[in-house]
Amino acid sequence: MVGLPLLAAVGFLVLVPAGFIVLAAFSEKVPRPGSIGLDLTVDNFRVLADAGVLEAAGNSVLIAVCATVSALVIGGFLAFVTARTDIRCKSFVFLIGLMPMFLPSYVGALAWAILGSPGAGLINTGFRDLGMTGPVDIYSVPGVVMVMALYYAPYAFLMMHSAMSMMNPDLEDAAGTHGGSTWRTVRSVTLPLALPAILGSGLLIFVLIFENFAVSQVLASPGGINTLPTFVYTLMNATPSRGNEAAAVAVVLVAAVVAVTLAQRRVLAKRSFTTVSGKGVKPRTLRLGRLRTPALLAALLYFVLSIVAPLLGLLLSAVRTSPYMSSFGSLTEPGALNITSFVTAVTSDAFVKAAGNSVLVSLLAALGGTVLAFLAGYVVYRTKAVARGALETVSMIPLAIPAVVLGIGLLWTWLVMPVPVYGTLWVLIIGFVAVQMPQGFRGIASAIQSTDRDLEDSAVLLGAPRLRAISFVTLPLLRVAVSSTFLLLLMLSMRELTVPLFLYTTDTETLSIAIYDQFENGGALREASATALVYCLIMFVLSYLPRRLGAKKGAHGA
Amino acid sequence: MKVDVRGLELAYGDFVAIRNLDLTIEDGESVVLLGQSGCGKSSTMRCIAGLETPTRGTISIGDTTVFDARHGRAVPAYRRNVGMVFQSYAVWPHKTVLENVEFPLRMQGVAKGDRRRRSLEVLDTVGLAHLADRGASMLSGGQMQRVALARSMAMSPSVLLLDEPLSNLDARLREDLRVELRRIQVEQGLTSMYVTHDQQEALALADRIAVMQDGRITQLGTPEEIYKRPASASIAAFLGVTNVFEAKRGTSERLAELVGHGLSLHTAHDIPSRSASVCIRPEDVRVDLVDTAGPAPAADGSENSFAGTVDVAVFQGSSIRCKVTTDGGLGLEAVCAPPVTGRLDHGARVTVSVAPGNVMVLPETVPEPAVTAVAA
Amino acid sequence: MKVDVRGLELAYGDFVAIRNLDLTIEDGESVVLLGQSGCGKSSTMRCIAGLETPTRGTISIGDTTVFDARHGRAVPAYRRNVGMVFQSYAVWPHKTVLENVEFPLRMQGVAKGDRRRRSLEVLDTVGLAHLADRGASMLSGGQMQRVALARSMAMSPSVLLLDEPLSNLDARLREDLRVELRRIQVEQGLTSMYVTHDQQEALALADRIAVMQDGRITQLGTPEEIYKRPASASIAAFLGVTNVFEAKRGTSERLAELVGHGLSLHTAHDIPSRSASVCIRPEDVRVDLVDTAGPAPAADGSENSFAGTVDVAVFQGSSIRCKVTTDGGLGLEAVCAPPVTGRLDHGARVTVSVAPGNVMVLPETVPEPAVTAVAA
Amino acid sequence: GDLEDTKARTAAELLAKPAIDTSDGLRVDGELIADQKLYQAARKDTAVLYSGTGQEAEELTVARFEADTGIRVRLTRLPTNKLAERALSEQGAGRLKAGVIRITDPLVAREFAEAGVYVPYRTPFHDRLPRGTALTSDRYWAGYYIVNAMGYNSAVITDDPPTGWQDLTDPRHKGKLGVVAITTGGSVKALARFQIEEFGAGYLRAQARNRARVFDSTSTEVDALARGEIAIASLSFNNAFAAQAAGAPIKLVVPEEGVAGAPTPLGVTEQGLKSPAARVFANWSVSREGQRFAASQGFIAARTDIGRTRAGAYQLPTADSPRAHLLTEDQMERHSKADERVWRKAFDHLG
Ligand SMILES: Nc1ncnc2c1ncn2[C@@H]1O[C@H](COP(=O)(O)OP(=O)(O)OP(=O)(O)O)[C@@H](O)[C@H]1O
Ligand SMILES: Nc1ncnc2c1ncn2[C@@H]1O[C@H](COP(=O)(O)OP(=O)(O)OP(=O)(O)O)[C@@H](O)[C@H]1O
Ligand SMILES: [Mg+2]
Ligand SMILES: [Mg+2]
Repeated sequence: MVGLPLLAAVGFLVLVPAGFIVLAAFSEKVPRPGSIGLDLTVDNFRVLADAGVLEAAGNSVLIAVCATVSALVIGGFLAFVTARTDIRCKSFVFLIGLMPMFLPSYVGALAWAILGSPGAGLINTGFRDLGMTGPVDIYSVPGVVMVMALYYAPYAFLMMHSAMSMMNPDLEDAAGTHGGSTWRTVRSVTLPLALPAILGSGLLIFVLIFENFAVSQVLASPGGINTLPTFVYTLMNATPSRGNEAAAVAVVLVAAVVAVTLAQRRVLAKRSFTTVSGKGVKPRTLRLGRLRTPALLAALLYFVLSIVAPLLGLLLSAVRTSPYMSSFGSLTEPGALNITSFVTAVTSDAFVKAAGNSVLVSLLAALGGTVLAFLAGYVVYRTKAVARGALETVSMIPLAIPAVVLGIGLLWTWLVMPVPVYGTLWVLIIGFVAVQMPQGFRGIASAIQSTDRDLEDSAVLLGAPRLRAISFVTLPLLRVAVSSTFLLLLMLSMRELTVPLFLYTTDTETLSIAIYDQFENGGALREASATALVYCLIMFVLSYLPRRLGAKKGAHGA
Repeated sequence: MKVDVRGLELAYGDFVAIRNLDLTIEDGESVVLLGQSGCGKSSTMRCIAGLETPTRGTISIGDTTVFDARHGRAVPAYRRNVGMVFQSYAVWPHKTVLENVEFPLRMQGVAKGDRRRRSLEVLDTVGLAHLADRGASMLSGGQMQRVALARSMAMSPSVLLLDEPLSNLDARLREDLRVELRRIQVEQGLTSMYVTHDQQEALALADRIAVMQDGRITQLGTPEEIYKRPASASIAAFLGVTNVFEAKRGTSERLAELVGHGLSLHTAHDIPSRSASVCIRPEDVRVDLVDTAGPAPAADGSENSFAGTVDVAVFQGSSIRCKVTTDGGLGLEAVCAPPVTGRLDHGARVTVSVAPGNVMVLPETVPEPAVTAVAA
Repeated sequence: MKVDVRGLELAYGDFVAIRNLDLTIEDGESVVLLGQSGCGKSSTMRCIAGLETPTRGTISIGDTTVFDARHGRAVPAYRRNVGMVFQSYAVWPHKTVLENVEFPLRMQGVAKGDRRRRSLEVLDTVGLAHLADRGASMLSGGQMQRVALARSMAMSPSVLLLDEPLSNLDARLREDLRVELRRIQVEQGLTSMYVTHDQQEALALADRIAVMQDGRITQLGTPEEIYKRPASASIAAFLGVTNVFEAKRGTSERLAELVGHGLSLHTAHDIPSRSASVCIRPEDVRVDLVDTAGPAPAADGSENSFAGTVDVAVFQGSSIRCKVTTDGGLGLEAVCAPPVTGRLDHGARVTVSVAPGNVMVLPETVPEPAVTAVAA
Repeated sequence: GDLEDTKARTAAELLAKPAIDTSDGLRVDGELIADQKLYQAARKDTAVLYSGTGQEAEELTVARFEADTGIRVRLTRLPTNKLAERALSEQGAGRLKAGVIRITDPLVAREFAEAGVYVPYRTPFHDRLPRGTALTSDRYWAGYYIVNAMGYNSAVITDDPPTGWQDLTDPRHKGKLGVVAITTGGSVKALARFQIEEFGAGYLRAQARNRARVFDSTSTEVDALARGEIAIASLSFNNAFAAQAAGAPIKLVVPEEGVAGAPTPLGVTEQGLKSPAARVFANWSVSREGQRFAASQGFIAARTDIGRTRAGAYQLPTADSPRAHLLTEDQMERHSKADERVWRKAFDHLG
């Protein structure tokens, strides 16, 4: 009943822009509003046979696979220790898992370039100060993989955290009494039960890394490593822009992601992952014993690599009067440091306005996105609506389309729509909701799969209309997942760069654009670093919002 | 309200869990659903409650047709006013005990104070008033089950479905709640359907018993009817009649020849010409120690009486359940009072006897009805 | 292996669920834990299995101390080789039935082919071999329970803990599995601990029964002992002795005066001078219709015999359970065979009689032992 | 706001404030930019500018314009290709907001002209633009040229500083050389054309042999140079100049052989014709003041009659100098495909 209207809504948000792109992929010219021609062709797909594309694709796959696995390991580890064990400083470790979200991957990459470049990287400079040769080269495949993993691990963390915090310990206890050691229990019960979350976040992360341009640009290109995102970027940046070919690449990616989504659906459909049942969910934490301290140390290592070191790098480049530093000793010279860049950064009208826009847009987009994702997740995994398969696929499509390409699709869509949203903040909000549909959907869907439907059905039998039952039983049970999803979408919206680039105007400029512009300027590294730090601070403060919601009283949860 | 189920069919994917099920529960009646594990009891309840969408058939509650596959009609679950105690309890782990029980009253718009009072009353009935403010996931298994029960009782539904609501409770509590349930049911004229594996419970609660086998109802009758005249040998076996033997008509119409034993039993019932089974309730098998001075078995020709040896005897409180193998090789199970002198132990020599009236003659299974033209 | 629990105490937050519990299960013995809902049975099992950390006491299995609060020693659950069937089943929903059962064998490093064979064997025992490849969440309640049981049986543990493993099964299956369990237990000399609310089950499976009340063991003995000589009136009541009356010593040492009834009962037991309870098993109450030609009650002075009226009578298959109020106002419950002629119905006039040997005299509760110096 | 003040101050540091006379229309540095009627109308109006050039450079230009004229500008900055997509789409949907658009690619300008984004417009100073140089249309013109020259990190290379293009192939800088990918934009194409024409394709290969690090964007290259990650590079002059002004230890080199430049087209839209402020901005950008300000930012001014204007310590050649190798629209069309192939082959670069 609710399936079809919802499919229509999501389809409208997602399919119309995607439709433009498919059209572009098969057109000779870019089909813009006002000049939509039907000069169809398949020539655009020839680009896939372009020399070097295969090598680039190979590199991208290698990087994406390694980084996805690493991100899953990091995120899974943090999620497990915070949701299920008695690790020391639990709430701080939770923050550790979350915080890299505040650092957009391109800022993280730049920070790591500052830290780890083979020539002038701070780490190498430090080593040289100590009389050793600088051993670190971030401009390498391992370097790119590390940075990608560091900044995508929070996705895995957030999604798995909600899955793991809802697990019924009886299921694990059963493994314990049947001879499974802690590790084997985790491997054969805990992790498999979190499979929807693992596969879901793995799929997300893989595709996002595969398409990530910023990190490739900053870290891979200087090292002479070609990647597919750079290739798509080149296509889009060619003059005149080769949008049709980029769209063709996007169509191939969409096909791949649809296939992967279907495969994932098949894997998950065979089994059930219900962990919260009406026979009770007794909150119980695992004792780490001797591992308590090592686990904390591991989390701290991640914290240092993803947050502390990069922020210190940025801080140093924000307060250093000269971007060049021959040795750490030179910092003690008079006039080497000052903080004017911060003052410049935060006092400007433009900054204040952009910050305001960003916060407003992000909050609304995260809210809208969470609601939509919940509805879609619910319809797909709890109802027998005919449309549910289609709904899931459609929800995942934005993931497949590189943001640059999707941005154009959204631009076309909202230019031709006879509703006056273009040029306002609304168009950004709508765009963000569409772009982030996959992230929201996966986050919630995996949680829905883990609650026993009897719980909700019993409320219905006790006289509650379905919606009431959802709000009384299902939503509160999914509290952790819903608030994590909200947080995820909030952060993503704060960071979203490519889509607003096509949709913003001076009045609706967002912080991410302001910062990107500063970094893009070249030479404004000081101000850019300062602004980036302030930006991280804002995200940090914002992130308290959903955590307040999530941390409310309750018998179980984070 | 009267519940009427016609031609019900439910499939989980390819697996057909309920096939062509007909069942009527009269207004105010309590029907107990008996059947072996996996035969489709919970599924039937879920259909009546509106939680599953059957593939065929109609369901009506009172005068309303709440489901009709042919006309695509399906009243949503929350408007059926059907209460259900789930086999999986479905207690909400994130709420307190009281919040769980108050919920249906809140849905009915009962004012706060009143709601609390009534909920506490019900909780008191199930013996949990002192845990009202405890989180519902911090309870023992039996306590959770009682919360689930209380929640449905608080709702005052027009039809109450109970899926093994007392399975985790101790005998005494169970008996108390059983009496309480029966009282409420009779007092409020509540139509109810009950799944239990406990025969005592079935007998105590049922106006009628519906025996379910393989997704359909094979016998429906009062407890005494079902107990005294099971419709088939498989039903008899299910009801605890352990002595079931394949038989054919012997030299007389009332002499059953046990297939594979070379033994015959006198019976007071007619034996059909096609194959049948004879069933003897363990309570109807009399066991006497051979060296006892008890009254000898009646020696008239119609009495079945065999010498045998005790294989195993289990003390059951007020009675003893023992397995005896007759010298002719027939294994018989018997439940009898402890002998006044001597002990019924492994190896003891005994005489077993069964009155012909207690030798039941039944078909193997209840024949599948020709599929009625429901789909037509 | 022998299990020895000394001075166990477990607290959930502020709530003390187990207090100073002592229990020894001999090697190869099967102890059934009886006790009312919420008394701490599951908690005790979880402590033995190593799933909860007690606040006090020691637990040893065989020669190994697996838990000692004072020395901070705690062997992790997976190294105790203790099998457990959970009250909540805890069947892994993401695995197939077979995978569930294979798990413990995999943990023991059994080779693949062997593992499969053995698992299928166990599944066959519980009657689920045909569902081996079904996802474990697509089962009925009873089927899940059997998967949980099979999983623990496959493990061949040194100690097996079973928390109401058969509560959702029908009588017949239950009996089969009960026999099977007992066979395995005896054959393998398995030490086991069993929670059940079914008295029949308790009697059939137990070498000894441990009665648990309020977090401690109040009586431990063979089924016959417990049944014949409950240690207190509350235990008797729990065991289904519904006729419990407060009493004091009357005119003779063997005459109990029922407090508040002005009635006296002859008993074959001595009555202590302090307050006590008299308990009469319903099976020991004889009910005779007044107008029946049955043998009149023995008229010797020591027989307790009263005239009364039937309040309610429930048909229970082989017997009838009825409530009789004597003309003196005493309510008595009785379980008796159906009378040969006439019907025991509401309002029927009867004579009830109880032999003095069946009038038990018991203390109200088992006195709490002076706390032994465990913590010292 | 404060930022505007800061920017205006920075602008004033680059080039001293001009003489402004508003007694009869707007006259800056002696040139009449708007008559009284237009000027009065423009003061009540806001110019909407879409720009594809660097944020910093455009913001300074806008601040300077606002300080000169008191007319407000709303700037939307986007990378050229995205800007093109935006403008063409908005135009198609009839919702184009911009009055003036500045981009970095002549071929895009041509597309704009064809699509009717740019409309014919002549500033009062159009006659002063050198005839037949870079761009050929009545709908857009070259505002200035983005220059590619050389630069080095003066903290890393302290002795024997580089002076000419051949230093890029000097083995002493092996692994310390940076170049920007040709796919990045018009000015890099101009550089490639210049290098191939002047030194032959072998020169590109020589750079590659020197293990040149290829950057995907101008800014990351300049950052890398500033941090000493690379020591020497061919780079975007005005980016590096701004970085130097911000304190980076970068020194620029304007080699004897000359520098490469690509035009940045500017044009007015339908909307711009109706917007007095937009017209004044267009006029101003071709005025002596506008052109000198561009030159002071490190661009080559389109006009050649504005006198020598230094960018800080550097003096770029004027547009009519033989040392200014300016890519024309024609050349671009003819050579860019082939050049790109050669370049990519030389640097083994994907694209
Ligand atoms: N997580 C918990 N937090 C607080 N109290 C608890 C928790 N789990 C159980 N209890 C309480 O501890 C007591 C003992 O629980 P336990 O589960 O051992 O009972 P049980 O004897 O197994 O009962 P049942 O027969 O109903 O399963 C109960 O009163 C219960 O309410
Ligand atoms: N989700 C499902 N998918 C497939 N088959 C199912 C599913 N749920 C139940 N079944 C099957 O349907 C049949 C009937 O299930 P149902 O739960 O109604 O049994 P039941 O009579 O309640 O049994 P029990 O007494 O064991 O609870 C069983 O054989 C079961 O295996
Ligand atoms: Mg069931
Ligand atoms: Mg329990």
